[in-house]
Amino acid sequence: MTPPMIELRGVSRRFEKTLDFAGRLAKRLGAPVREEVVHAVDGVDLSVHKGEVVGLVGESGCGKSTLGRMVAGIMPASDGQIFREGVEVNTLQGAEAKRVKLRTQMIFQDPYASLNPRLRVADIVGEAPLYHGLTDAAGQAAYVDNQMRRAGLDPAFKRRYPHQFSGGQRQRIGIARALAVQPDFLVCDEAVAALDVSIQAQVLNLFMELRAELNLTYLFISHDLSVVEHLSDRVVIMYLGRVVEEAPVAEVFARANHPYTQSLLAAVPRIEARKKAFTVVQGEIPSPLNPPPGCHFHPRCPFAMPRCSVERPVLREIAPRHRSACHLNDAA
Amino acid sequence: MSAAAEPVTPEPVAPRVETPLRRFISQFMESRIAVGALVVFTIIVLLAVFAPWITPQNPYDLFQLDIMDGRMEPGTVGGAGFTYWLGTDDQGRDMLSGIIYGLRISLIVGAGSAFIAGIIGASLGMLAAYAGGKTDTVIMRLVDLQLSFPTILAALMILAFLGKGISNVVIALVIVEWAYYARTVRGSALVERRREYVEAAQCLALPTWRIIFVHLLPNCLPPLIVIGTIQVARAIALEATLSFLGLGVPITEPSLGLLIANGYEYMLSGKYWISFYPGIALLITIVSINLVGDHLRDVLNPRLQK
Amino acid sequence: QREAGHMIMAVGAPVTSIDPHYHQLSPNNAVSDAIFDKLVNTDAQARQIPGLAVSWTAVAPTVWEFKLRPNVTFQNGNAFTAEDVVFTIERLPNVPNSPSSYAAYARPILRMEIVDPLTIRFHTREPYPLLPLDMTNVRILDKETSEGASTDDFNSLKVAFGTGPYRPTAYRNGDRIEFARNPTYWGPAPAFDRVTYRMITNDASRLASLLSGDVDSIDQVPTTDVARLRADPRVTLAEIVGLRLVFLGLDQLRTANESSPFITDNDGKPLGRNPLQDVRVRRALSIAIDRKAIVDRIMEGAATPAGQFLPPGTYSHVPDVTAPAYDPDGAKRLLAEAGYPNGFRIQLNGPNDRYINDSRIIQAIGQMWTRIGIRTAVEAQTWATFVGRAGRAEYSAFLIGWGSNPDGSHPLRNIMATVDRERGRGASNRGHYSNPQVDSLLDQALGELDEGKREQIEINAQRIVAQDVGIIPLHIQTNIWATRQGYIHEPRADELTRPQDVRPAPAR
Amino acid sequence: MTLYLIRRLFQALLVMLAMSLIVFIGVYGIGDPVEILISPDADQAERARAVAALGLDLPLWQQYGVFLVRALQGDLGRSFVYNVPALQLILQRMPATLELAVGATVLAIVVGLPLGLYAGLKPDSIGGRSIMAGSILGFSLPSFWVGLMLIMVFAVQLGWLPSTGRGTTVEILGSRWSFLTRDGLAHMIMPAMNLALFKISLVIRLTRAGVREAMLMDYVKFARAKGLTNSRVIFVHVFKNILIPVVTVTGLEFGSTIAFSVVTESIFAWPGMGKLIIDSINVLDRPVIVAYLMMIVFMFIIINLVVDLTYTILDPRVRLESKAI
Amino acid sequence: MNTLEVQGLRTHFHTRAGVVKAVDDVSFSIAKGQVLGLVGESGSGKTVTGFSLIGLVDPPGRIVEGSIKFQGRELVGMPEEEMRQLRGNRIAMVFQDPMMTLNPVLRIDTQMIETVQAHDNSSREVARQRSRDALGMVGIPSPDERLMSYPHQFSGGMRQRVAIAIALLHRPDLIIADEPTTALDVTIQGQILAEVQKLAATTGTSLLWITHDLSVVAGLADDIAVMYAGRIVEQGDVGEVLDAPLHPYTSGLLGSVPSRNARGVPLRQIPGMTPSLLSLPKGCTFRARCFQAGEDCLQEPPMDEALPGRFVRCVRPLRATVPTA
Ligand SMILES: Nc1ncnc2c1ncn2[C@@H]1O[C@H](COP(=O)(O)OP(=O)(O)OP(=O)(O)O)[C@@H](O)[C@H]1O
Ligand SMILES: Nc1ncnc2c1ncn2[C@@H]1O[C@H](COP(=O)(O)OP(=O)(O)OP(=O)(O)O)[C@@H](O)[C@H]1O
Ligand SMILES: [Mg+2]
Ligand SMILES: [Mg+2]
Ligand code: NI
Repeated sequence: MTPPMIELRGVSRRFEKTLDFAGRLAKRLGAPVREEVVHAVDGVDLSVHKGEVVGLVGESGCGKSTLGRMVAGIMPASDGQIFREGVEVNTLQGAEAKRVKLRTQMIFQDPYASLNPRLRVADIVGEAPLYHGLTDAAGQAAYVDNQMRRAGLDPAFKRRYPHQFSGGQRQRIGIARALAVQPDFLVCDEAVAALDVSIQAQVLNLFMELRAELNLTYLFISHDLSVVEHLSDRVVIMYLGRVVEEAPVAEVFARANHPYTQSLLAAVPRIEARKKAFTVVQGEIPSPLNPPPGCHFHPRCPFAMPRCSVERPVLREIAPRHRSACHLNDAA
Repeated sequence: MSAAAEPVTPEPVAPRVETPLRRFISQFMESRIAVGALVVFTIIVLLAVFAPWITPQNPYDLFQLDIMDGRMEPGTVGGAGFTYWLGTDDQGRDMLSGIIYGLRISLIVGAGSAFIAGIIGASLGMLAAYAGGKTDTVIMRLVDLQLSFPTILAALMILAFLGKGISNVVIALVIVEWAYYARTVRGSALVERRREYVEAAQCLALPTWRIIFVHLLPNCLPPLIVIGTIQVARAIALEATLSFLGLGVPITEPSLGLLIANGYEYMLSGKYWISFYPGIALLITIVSINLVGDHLRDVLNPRLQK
Repeated sequence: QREAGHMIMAVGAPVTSIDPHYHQLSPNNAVSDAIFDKLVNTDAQARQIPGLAVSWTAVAPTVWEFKLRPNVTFQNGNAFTAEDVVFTIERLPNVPNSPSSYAAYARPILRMEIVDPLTIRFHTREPYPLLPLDMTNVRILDKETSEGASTDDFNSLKVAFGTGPYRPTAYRNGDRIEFARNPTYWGPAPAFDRVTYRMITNDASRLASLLSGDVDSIDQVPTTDVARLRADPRVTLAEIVGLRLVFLGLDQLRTANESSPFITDNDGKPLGRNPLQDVRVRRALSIAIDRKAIVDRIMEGAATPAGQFLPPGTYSHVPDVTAPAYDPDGAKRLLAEAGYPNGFRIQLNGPNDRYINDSRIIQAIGQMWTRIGIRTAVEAQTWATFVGRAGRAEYSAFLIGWGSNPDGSHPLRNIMATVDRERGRGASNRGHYSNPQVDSLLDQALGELDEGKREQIEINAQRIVAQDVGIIPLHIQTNIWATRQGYIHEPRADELTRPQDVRPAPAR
Repeated sequence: MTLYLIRRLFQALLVMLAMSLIVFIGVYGIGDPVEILISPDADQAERARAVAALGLDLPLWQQYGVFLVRALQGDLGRSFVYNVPALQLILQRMPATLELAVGATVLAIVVGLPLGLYAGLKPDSIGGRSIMAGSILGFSLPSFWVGLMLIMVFAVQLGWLPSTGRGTTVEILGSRWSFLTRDGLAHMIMPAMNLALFKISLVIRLTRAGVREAMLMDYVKFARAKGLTNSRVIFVHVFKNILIPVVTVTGLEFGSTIAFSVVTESIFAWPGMGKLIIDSINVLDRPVIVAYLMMIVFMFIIINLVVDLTYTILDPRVRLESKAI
Repeated sequence: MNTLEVQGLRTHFHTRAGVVKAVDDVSFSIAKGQVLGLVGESGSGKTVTGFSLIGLVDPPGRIVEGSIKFQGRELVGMPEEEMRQLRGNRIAMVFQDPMMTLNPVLRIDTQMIETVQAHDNSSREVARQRSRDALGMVGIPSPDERLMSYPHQFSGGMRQRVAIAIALLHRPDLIIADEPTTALDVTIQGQILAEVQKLAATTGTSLLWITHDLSVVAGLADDIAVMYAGRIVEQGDVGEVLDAPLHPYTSGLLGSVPSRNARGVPLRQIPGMTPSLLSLPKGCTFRARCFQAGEDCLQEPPMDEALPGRFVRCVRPLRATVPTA
């Protein structure tokens, strides 16, 4: 089997606030200061195969964006290894590293913040290809036109500035910008979350078309289960920095294993359900600053056992291509 | 079917291509006061630039001065044959020429110091924001140190140390002002840095310098421009105060502040014009700059934008 | 309004201490003069008059005898005797931290001899004619109270008891001193029960205070306002020709073949020689100055053009040396003779916060020199910066002033004598003028006890200096005080602003 | 809190150290204090004696070393000019400056806040616009000029107010204060006004900007949606939020007010620290300059501390530790 | 009598760029105890409608026409003071962003007690008691402690509950909820929706639930009103509208929802985008994006009762089209 497009092995990302001299002194004097560590991503194994669309779902702050950034190579991992088609990314140097980096591109959530307001569309889309020699100064205009057309934008508007476009169009500009460096892997971080349903549908369709047309691979990050369900082949569910469940999309929606996944699915309002009684996951999402010990979900879990608060459950295969991290599976 | 294949036409938001600059200009033009102030300020700058061709006298050339023409009232005809429309000072210096040349000095000092301080401050601020860590700490501690020290005292000490002279005044003002720029730029750079377009640029493997100067810096400019204008006005006023305190530009090349300080002693003796007209000129200059800066602040502040 | 018998006066220069031996400074001396007395006092024209000594004679070449005034008591009631004089002279060199002490006045004295409680003899090392003059600077303290007293004790008024007309009742640093009448004063009774002595350094503010009636008398009236004030019936001006000569120092340290630091040729290149060593150039620079114009236009009449240190009527004034006449053509001729037909460039330096109109004067001189072909740049600095550099002889030409004692030996010794560290000569000779003839005349004068002969020697020496144009004298300042209607101020040549000089105006 | 205090302390020490070193080098570079202080007719021997008496004959680094050692023992040296411990001199002069600065600050707030509030609530009204235009004037007028104009008009021409000085003072706890007597207050009005002018403008602008921003906030709209009266919305909800920047800036500005009193004090012959420092710089009275600067830095630290503490009271979101200064 | 009766409401913003017709001829009614879901895309005028109801449209906006009858009383043109007494009392509102709606510098108890006291003269104690009860009602544990906290000590979901508790303080007859769960996570949204459902069932309060999320409305509302470009284009019983939309826009909207479509198959999308409210095309505003638009759509379509209880603003309503499901 060919190596996966991207593979993460035990990848972690910590954000630390270390103490300076004054802080250490204060600590010695007994002041309640401490080094703060956020385990944004905590030992994640994940692989995405060529041509696959993997949906990454989880609630706010669970580390989805951080994971996406590491995959896209704009943030280094604190621990673990990231392989790109079997090659560890960190070992690459110079031009090769740059080439690999370009092959993964990211589409961002905020259509307003993700475009430099002071550049024209032509520059936003055309800057990187020119810089990386994918086109020359003479061919740049045509190149940009092509990219824009492919993202569903009229090239006539390339001399405009981002603020003159609507949200959906901006998202298309972002897509054109990413596609312009000819990637084969796109990380979409909440790429449609800020869009209205009707516009969201346009962009989702564009994604699907591009996938077919360019044989793209996606890591599709979203908190909207219905979007993920619609688009993905496989779903990965994160909770507080850890992957708790991973399975093909139908499997997840039909036979969710992890209690968190189950609650999540239950909490999502569905258009088919009229006047339904909303069910409730108890409790708040804990702070990643001091996550609960053991299984992160145990304080909110209806099935929590004593073991859950001490031991971290491992992600285990419970059915073919279906992995889950829950102690309940051991009991069964 | 394929909606993506047929390009979506953007709706005609504006009839013509609206650049940020044009939008900015049209918004700026909305305030009549600010436009008026800008016009006044432009006239002042032109006066200052073309001073040698406009003024009847070169007030810096001792040869053209005659103390026998000293302290003449406005409108007197002097020994050199032309009329002193705004009178003369104690050295027989034509006040009108003196004021126009003084404007020149004041503007050079104000704009020069703001410009240099802006460049230094902006570079350090960008560096602090982008490099972070120790660099950031060191630069910001320096900024704190500078800001925790009263401007006028610092300038006073520096000038006492460096001695008089236009360039020394500029140096002193740069030393006391760079920190404002550094802090402002760092603040906005930190905000801008977190925006996704910077991540996008990183993702596109663009080099760091390019991200800083092409992507980050232009977006940090608006607050910089605003404090720049305000600081020009402040620098002019500060220079005037320093000259008043006896430190500042050389006496033979008086700035507006020095002219005022000189004439100040004549206020009680009824020879108001020696101090009054330079005072008015200083006032108009600073007010017009401040008005422009003030409106710039409104126009460039995204939070107040409708 | 304030109560009767309370007068408020404002001075421009701050007093730094009440200790009369801490800091030689005019404002301090003025205040000390209200509280203390000297053996020899000076009148308004700076002539010596009896103070706590009623008479003094040189009983031998090296012995001065002073007869003390009887029945004088200090403000604390103690009687004044020769013991107090001895104590005072001995204290002079022993005031700690003094930045400018009075020790010099004790130095010529070898020992003191109390003949009786009201007679004291000073034995000097060498014949010393200036001892009475020195004694005009030494304020006598009460031995009992002041023994071991520090400057702090004076400032807190714990020991500030003199024999003078006013007694300090409060001292607020940098702000004011309050005085009360000394009822036991031996001289003419002080005019006011209470005097407030305020320090208002800003000229315009001080004048404004007078005009608004907040104070009754001010000193250092800005010349800019003199003309208007003369016409103002609410205000009386008191003017007197002072003892302070404002002059230009010229670099004579660099030899004829060295470049002077701020002189260049017309293209800005070093000249390779020092034109100021040529007396013709110095004279040219001097007669190129229109002193009358400066006095009229810049000083607004509040000065007298001068050619020497002392004004007419003072001891050792040279009668035949007058202010050099303005003669630009003559100046050009002299320059051409000296080999500078096209002049040269020079920078004229000066302070901007020290003498009346100092920076204006140098600008005006700049104009005048430029007219004879010497292109002059003018730079004014604060005194703090200026005086240090002038002292290191860094300037080529500079404006400075000198407030003389009324005795030609004083400026001669400090300014015109060849610089000599050992003998303490030429300490303020910043231009490094040097003429052996002048030096030897000065030596003679300082050993000559006969007043008449001494005056002649000093006149001769000063005449030589004038011929040499060792310095360029400009003018002697006029000291001006202003009072509100109802008060008069007796003006003093020595610039001191003393409470006892203000009196109610005689009813008209 | 401990951490915060430690940070502040370090910063203070560092600044003081840097400051004193700079002053030493600076004064050394400008000139020789003895040249200025000594009587002109002192001879060379007397000059040498004075130099030694003031300890200026040592090499600079030794002078600095001596200073540091003494400073650690709380002795900042004696003024060359006044022969008084420099610190004591400054403490003597401080009340005058303090009351002036406080007076100016109070004036600024009393005048500035209401005007700013009005201008912020009615930004487009004639009144609001005139207030803003006026505030630009306050920013622009050089304070020395205004000072003299005030004296000319109110003391000389109209005779309403005393021209200069402090007037009658009352002694409390060893320092003298003017604000407790009628006469003293009358003397304070003009200098305080002169000093306050800039701050009034500042407060107006801050308040106006704050109000305009706060009025757009959801919580203001929500407060109105709760049915609160307009006055409660403005004076509780908006006001408390704009107080934060106003307090911060006026607090921090308090330091520069003290510094700017240099100008005001010399015009109004106000015997405070500002006048002292100008005089001291003029005569290179190094111990006073150093002590003054140390005092200023110290005061800044205190002010910062107070501002930060006020901040935590006004804005519960702020924790001292997280403010990394 | 319906709790709320809105007839021909028009709210326009007169801006520099022109007149923004944010709400243009909107009519609907809510019966007692009923939940009306108001859905529409961003900028379609939902929020402005909500603010119009409680009289809090900011300038330059103004209700230019129409009538709002609340329990029979006309709100349009009602004096401000009377309106204020209704706000927060009989009509309450909950905003979209829980992070912004509570004043960050005031304690929760202050913000609650002032609401109580704004409408009756209860003592502080009584007001506090009622606040405590309200917090309990929305499921906030240990309300006593929570009352003493500041908003920043709460998570987003908690804050939104506090906001809801504030809305409930006076047991209003109408609550306008403007996307109160949009900013929250799914599980937290679930909690809030459950609470609201429970409350609606027990208190008999009428509810106007504004959202862009059709699924939420589907689960919560009795009736639904679909807004497009400032107008309501379709209105009726939730089930009927969602199952058999009459307006092409509603239909398109439903088609755009991913879960309504087969996985992996392209979504049925509406081409183009929402027109600017500044320059609305004449006639049917949806015309440009409508797949079946014709000449007759150039005429302004009236709001018709196409089926009993089903209102639609379209000249060519869809009839038998059954949505793909
Ligand atoms: N640069 C950073 N410094 C410190 N902490 C960070 C940083 N970036 C992210 N975090 C923290 O890491 C955790 C995960 O953040 P991340 O942005 O990956 O979450 P997310 O799942 O994308 O959330 P959302 O759905 O809100 O976008 C959060 O608690 C966040 O506060
Ligand atoms: N203060 C204002 N000035 C000018 N136009 C405004 C103002 N407030 C709202 N609008 C305009 O009114 C229209 C409707 O806005 P509204 O906030 O009601 O939309 P919405 O349906 O609530 O959208 P969202 O889902 O984004 O909250 C928008 O086009 C908006 O631009
Ligand atoms: Mg994210
Ligand atoms: Mg809305
Ligand atoms: Ni209208």
